[in-house]
Amino acid sequence: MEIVHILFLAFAALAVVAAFNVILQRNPIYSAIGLIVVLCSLAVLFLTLYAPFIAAMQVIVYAGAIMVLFVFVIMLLNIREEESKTDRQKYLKFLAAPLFLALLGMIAAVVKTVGNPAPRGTDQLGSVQTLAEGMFTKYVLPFEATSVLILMAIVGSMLLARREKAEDVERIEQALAASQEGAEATEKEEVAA
Amino acid sequence: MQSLFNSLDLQFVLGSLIKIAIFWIFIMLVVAYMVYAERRVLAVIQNRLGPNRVGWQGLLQPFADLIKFIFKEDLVPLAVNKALYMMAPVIVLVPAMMVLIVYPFGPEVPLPFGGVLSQLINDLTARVGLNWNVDLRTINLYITNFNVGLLYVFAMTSLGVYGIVIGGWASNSKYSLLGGLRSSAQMISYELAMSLSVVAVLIQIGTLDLNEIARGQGDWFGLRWNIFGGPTLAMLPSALIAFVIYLISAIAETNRVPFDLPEAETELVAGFHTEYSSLKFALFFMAEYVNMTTVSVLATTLFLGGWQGPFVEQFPWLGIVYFLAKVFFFLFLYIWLRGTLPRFRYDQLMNFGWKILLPVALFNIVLASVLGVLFL
Amino acid sequence: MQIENLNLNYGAVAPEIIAAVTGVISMLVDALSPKGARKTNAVISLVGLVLALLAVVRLEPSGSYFGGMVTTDPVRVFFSVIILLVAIIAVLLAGQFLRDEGLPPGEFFTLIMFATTGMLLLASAGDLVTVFLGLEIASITTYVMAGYRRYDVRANESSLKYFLLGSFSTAFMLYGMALTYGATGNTNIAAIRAIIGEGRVEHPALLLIGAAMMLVGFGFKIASAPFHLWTPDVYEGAPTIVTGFMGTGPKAAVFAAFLRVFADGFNVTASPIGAQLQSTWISAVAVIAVLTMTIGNVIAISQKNIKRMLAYSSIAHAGYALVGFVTGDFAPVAFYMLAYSIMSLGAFAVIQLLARAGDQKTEIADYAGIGFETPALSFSLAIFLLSLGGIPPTAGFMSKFFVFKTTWDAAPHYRWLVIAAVVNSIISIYYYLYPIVVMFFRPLAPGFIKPRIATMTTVALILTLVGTFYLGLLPNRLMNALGQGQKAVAIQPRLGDR
Amino acid sequence: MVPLSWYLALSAVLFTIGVVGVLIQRNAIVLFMCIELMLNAVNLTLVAFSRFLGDVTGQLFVFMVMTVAAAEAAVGLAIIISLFRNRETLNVDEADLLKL
Repeated sequence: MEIVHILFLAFAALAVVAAFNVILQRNPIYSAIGLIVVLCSLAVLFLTLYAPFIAAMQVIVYAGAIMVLFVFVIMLLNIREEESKTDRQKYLKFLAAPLFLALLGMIAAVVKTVGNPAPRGTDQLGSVQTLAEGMFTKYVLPFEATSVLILMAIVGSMLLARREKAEDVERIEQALAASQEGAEATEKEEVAA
Repeated sequence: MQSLFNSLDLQFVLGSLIKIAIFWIFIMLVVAYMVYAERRVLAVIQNRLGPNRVGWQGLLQPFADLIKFIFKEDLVPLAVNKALYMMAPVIVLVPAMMVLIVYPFGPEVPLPFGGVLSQLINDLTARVGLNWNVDLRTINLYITNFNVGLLYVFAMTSLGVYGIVIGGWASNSKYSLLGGLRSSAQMISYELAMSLSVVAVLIQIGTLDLNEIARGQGDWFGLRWNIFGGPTLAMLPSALIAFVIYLISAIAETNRVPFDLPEAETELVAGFHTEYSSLKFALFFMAEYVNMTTVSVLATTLFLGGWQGPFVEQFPWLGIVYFLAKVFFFLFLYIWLRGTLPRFRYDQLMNFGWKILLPVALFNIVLASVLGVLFL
Repeated sequence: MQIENLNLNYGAVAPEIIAAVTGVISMLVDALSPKGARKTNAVISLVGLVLALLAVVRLEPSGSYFGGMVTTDPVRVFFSVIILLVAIIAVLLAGQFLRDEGLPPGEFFTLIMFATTGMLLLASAGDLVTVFLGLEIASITTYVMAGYRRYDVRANESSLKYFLLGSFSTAFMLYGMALTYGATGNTNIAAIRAIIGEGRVEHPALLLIGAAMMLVGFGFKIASAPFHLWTPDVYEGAPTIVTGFMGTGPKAAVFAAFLRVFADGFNVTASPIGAQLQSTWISAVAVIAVLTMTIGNVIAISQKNIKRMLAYSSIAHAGYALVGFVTGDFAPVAFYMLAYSIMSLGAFAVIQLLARAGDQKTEIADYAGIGFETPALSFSLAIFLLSLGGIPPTAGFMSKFFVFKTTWDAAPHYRWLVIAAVVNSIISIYYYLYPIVVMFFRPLAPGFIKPRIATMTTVALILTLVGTFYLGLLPNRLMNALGQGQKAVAIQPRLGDR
Repeated sequence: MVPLSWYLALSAVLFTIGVVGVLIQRNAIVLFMCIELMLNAVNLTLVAFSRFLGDVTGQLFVFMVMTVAAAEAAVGLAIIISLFRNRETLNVDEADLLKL
């Protein structure tokens, strides 16, 4: 038992509890907080895997940016607890339990086969230098591809989330009315005939 | 279990705990007197006296304030979301304090009586059957060394926003909510510019380790600071631009004048902490000043050479003096700005962040890379 | 990894670069022109797509570039051509769609171009990372396109459903990739193939679970049963032209990646683990294929809405294409996807015109009697439907024939699969004929006016019609080319040879 | 050193919790969070393999996953906002204009 084991167990337990918190809470804001806790404890686990850079990125990108966005949206839309009126998805709940067990069984199998190999990586594996070298040599094409992805995400989210400008609304209404009017006009003609 | 107590880890943990305690007390004192200094300096700027009754020149004022905070009635409004309402101030303060562990406050210094002290500890632990080899003749003036220290700082800073936004939401009051949302939007926007401005400096120094960064600025009689271009004077333009961007966005990050929109009294009462009182309010208050301090410390380390200065090599303890002098300069700047500048409007703030600061920061990265390729 | 060993050849990613750059250009043109640039952007996109098509045709024969991230092989070339054709037709149709609906004009083309970039990347991926990124670029763009008509609740819901289930499946796929990486220590598909072939897999159980997870992920993306539940809702709610686009382009691209990962990477019998993996996934795919086409066809029969009907029909078609997988060969699948893309896009193009702005008329009952009112449209629709049903001499018949024949010859163990598929295609003719009957033999509903057809739309319709007949009547050249390509890749060994 | 199997087990448990969450939750935004949870579980697997295989690829893959997650979050939340504007609920059961 070393300190790293204690660290692992503590943060693994924290992560699991918080993950349950994510899925079992009714109030989205509690779920979000649960997820933030999971993310931060995973960051600590990354540290125990000698991946400090990834750990820092985990907190900066996930906890610092993505989850802020979530919390922001929850507050912006003021989503509170929602009582469900319909129960159409109830069968999914019954599906969930056996699925959970099946996946747990699978996990047991995996864990059993993997066993306890010695780590082959040096402690320098997760250093900024190593990662940067990989990023700008072998991974240069995927790296460039992510820029397309992000540009597209900016365009897409701006497109979907901005409010309709008055002129936009006008144009859409005109276009819809045009197709309706056409239909009505012919109807009248037929009645007249 | 014996091996656990013998392990280096435990010594490290204990040593760190002691250092953390010292740093904590120190930073609390800085915060306390920062508040006092702010009131006095503002008073001077506005041509009045300021607090000068408690103790000599009012020097005990911070403690009086503290006592007042503790004994005030702790009001919890009825409609709040209790758990989150209680958590919010803590979420704000903890990350703000956690940042401190990576900053180098000075070089490796000889500890007076260090040899005697380590002898004493070694003897005592040997008597309980432990085999510690403590060496305290010289100590490092930082709590831990982290090879991605700078990223750690950004990671922790980015967590502070939750406290504010959750505090605003949990209060269940429209002023708080608006203040919280404004604040989070502002912090996210300016964090981008802040992180990007730092990239220019990183190109000069090529490391994320704050200790290395501080140590690397020691040439030229301790004046080869990054703001002067670090390794080569040719980088001066990009370094200066980076410094200005950093300074502006740091002020916005800490929600201070002229970017203190989240607590604009005229429109939002007191912003996200409208519904907080007593000790919980004190925590928010403290967090704000701790954040100001840490941001100043980072500015010092990144741009102004950290603890470097003339004669530091000969007298290591001088480092900490230089360091504090630089930090206090930044803190004074904060107060000075508060005394001089009016507040921005919200749209001006956002436009400034996204349409001016961010593009300039991006441009500066390109500039720094070009200069770096040409001259480094 | 040294730069010199990476084989950085920008010619090898020229189509992707051209598509991405065109997307950026059209975005800037739209941003800088005061009233939005619908026509200019359509032209820019078309030019970009044609250039990309030329770049695809001129790709160097084969090899892997960028440190194995990109592979050029016949699979890539054929599927890239399919993707670019789909994108060209979508751009041609988009002009009228955007004008009729009064939607913001510029961004749509930008999105199509970015989606094309992602799909091309997916078709060329030689590494699990590029598979993942290409897939995500293509999918996330399609989520946005599905919600493009954002005043419309149906479009919002469709977009949300698509997004949630798409991301859900991505997570499965990703977990599969992670486990495969853990089992083989590599993410390069060719390297994984080599490692499996040499039996150097450290944790065989991980590899099997990883492959299963990836199968689930791919299954979601190509809308195969039992992962098809999102399809009808999403197809019905999205604007018709987007439905046509996302039912063909991304699907074809995912098929390309599916082929490369499974029919290439996991298709080695040299080692025990390889053989086990291969027989497992092939039988899984066979079962999925039968389920998919049966469920698709049976539910399609009861549909009243033509978009839903075509959604189920597209599920069934994914099932037919999956039949080709058991040969371990890409040629039948590629040919099938080409034929399916062309006829399906054509059908959706006609429906877009008949449904009017806001997709108001998509019930089959709305089509009553329009047969001789707008003969051009209704005859085109009839042809596309018949082709989808597999009536000769159309593309649908020829592609089905090709797939079934190859499978029958190459995989004797899986002849039952072919029989099931043939029975299914006979059932499907029933529901494909129904709208035709409604169109031509029911009295005209009052209030019908002829939809206006823009020039570009006409061009698109003619293209798809010509394509449908060309593939149906003169498929030889293409099939020969495919056959040669297949020898060049030599995705081996065939299952029938075992 | 903590054994590889511990990390894999934790990651699998988190992934499973995410999957179950997607099945039982109704609120679109929480559903989305469950998907993020699944992605994070995968990240843990990748980093653990990277460490134990001595290969940097796994960590680089995690970068790509993070980027994708960020893009997905932006677009996903935009979709959620646009739906919410039009019909004040995020209950996926009530998003039933399109029936199964």
